[in-house]
Amino acid sequence: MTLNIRYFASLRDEMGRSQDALDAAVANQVSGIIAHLKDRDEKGWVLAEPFVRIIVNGVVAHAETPVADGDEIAFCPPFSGG
Amino acid sequence: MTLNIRYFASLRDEMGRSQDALDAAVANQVSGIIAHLKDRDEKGWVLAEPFVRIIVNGVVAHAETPVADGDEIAFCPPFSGG
Amino acid sequence: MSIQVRILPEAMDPAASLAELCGRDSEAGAISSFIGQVRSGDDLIALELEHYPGVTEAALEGIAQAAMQRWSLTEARIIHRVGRMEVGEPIVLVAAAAPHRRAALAAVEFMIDVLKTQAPFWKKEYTRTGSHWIEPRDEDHAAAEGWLRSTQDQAV
Amino acid sequence: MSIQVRILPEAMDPAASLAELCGRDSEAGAISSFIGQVRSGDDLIALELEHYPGVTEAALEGIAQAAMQRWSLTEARIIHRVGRMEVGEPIVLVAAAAPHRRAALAAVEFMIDVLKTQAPFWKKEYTRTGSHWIEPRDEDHAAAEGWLRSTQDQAV
Repeated sequence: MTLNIRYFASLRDEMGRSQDALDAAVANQVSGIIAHLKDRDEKGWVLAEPFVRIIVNGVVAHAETPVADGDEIAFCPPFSGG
Repeated sequence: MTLNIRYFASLRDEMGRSQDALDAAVANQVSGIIAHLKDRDEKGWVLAEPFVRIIVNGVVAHAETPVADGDEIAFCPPFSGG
Repeated sequence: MSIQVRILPEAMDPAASLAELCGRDSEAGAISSFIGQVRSGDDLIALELEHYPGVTEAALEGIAQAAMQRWSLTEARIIHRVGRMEVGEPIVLVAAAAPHRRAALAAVEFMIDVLKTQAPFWKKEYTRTGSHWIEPRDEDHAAAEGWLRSTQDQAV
Repeated sequence: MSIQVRILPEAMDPAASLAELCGRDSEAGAISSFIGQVRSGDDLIALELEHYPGVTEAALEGIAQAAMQRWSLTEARIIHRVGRMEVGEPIVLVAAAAPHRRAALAAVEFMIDVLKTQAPFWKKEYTRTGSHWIEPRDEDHAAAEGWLRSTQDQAV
């Protein structure tokens, strides 16, 4: 009954950890997860910054994307490959 | 006292040889060389075809380009490299 | 038609990978490639590349597939380093083989442009005074958007 | 800044030549290349490439120099086979190294486009039924003219 949260690159540095396991009951949308983490974590506000990309189970997601038990929700700063 | 004439690729095939040595007195312009070869050679007309590129001493030339003793005048079909 | 996508945690040899594409497919008259390597400057000591295992590979696969669909290619290949790299070390190889040159050239430009901002990689620069994460440049965003606007391709 | 131009009467190894450019100049963040090879089709058995010794080398040198002037490059390289080549054999390598990718990509496209119709090479196809000289295609002329109109570059 968990949501697996991952933080990458600068967001991992900001959050001070690379992942969180949240109780699946805390939210049924991405926006709910962000609200929960903002509440709970001093640095949670960075997850709501406009540059943040959210990937749910490998697919680009948005604030309204539904989340459910077992999902992996990744918070990503802008990509800079190559 | 010679003009060194070279024929490349399909023009060499047409002319049946890869070079000619002409007396430098026959012409003082590229156009004069073409006129001379048209006169003298059954196949000389191919040298006057609009697609022919003429290179004198390594530099692209035209009908009016002057030629003099020792010059190398090359008749070239369209380039197709790469 | 074949696609090869790889994430390498250790030193890569882009020329050797390109050699594999040469003389392999008699339909391919053209092979185009792009190699990115760590460039010196601003006291740079090293670069560190992070990725999102699984998701990054899928994104690269999607980019290569989009190139295959858009142009007539015989092969598309993307190999990307992750981990720490010193100045001069290769970061990425993008290559395309095609019957004709225009397709191979365009496909390579497309793949590297899109990869820069649309695949989950993050780049950290280490200098003598510290380290910092790299933000993509505006022109990189513009380059990717130029391609994507015309097709709705989405890498991730 | 360096230019290398070569005409090779014997088999060439384009990937090995490209390997020489990798990791060599710490200012070069981008290396782009194009390899042309003999493509099968129309009963093709072999290709024969003829050139104008001395003049062709100078033309290639001029094309590489024009690319160096037009873009910010650290290296430009053109290696071209002459003689007889079987299907699958490499014909030409064009490569450019540059601080930034846009310059390297554009310079390679420029050099191969201009080379096709502006350097003295002639191509003969051998098929099962005979042989014939190849005329450049209209689109090859158009590609070269597109570049040359904007700069008055003239290879020969």
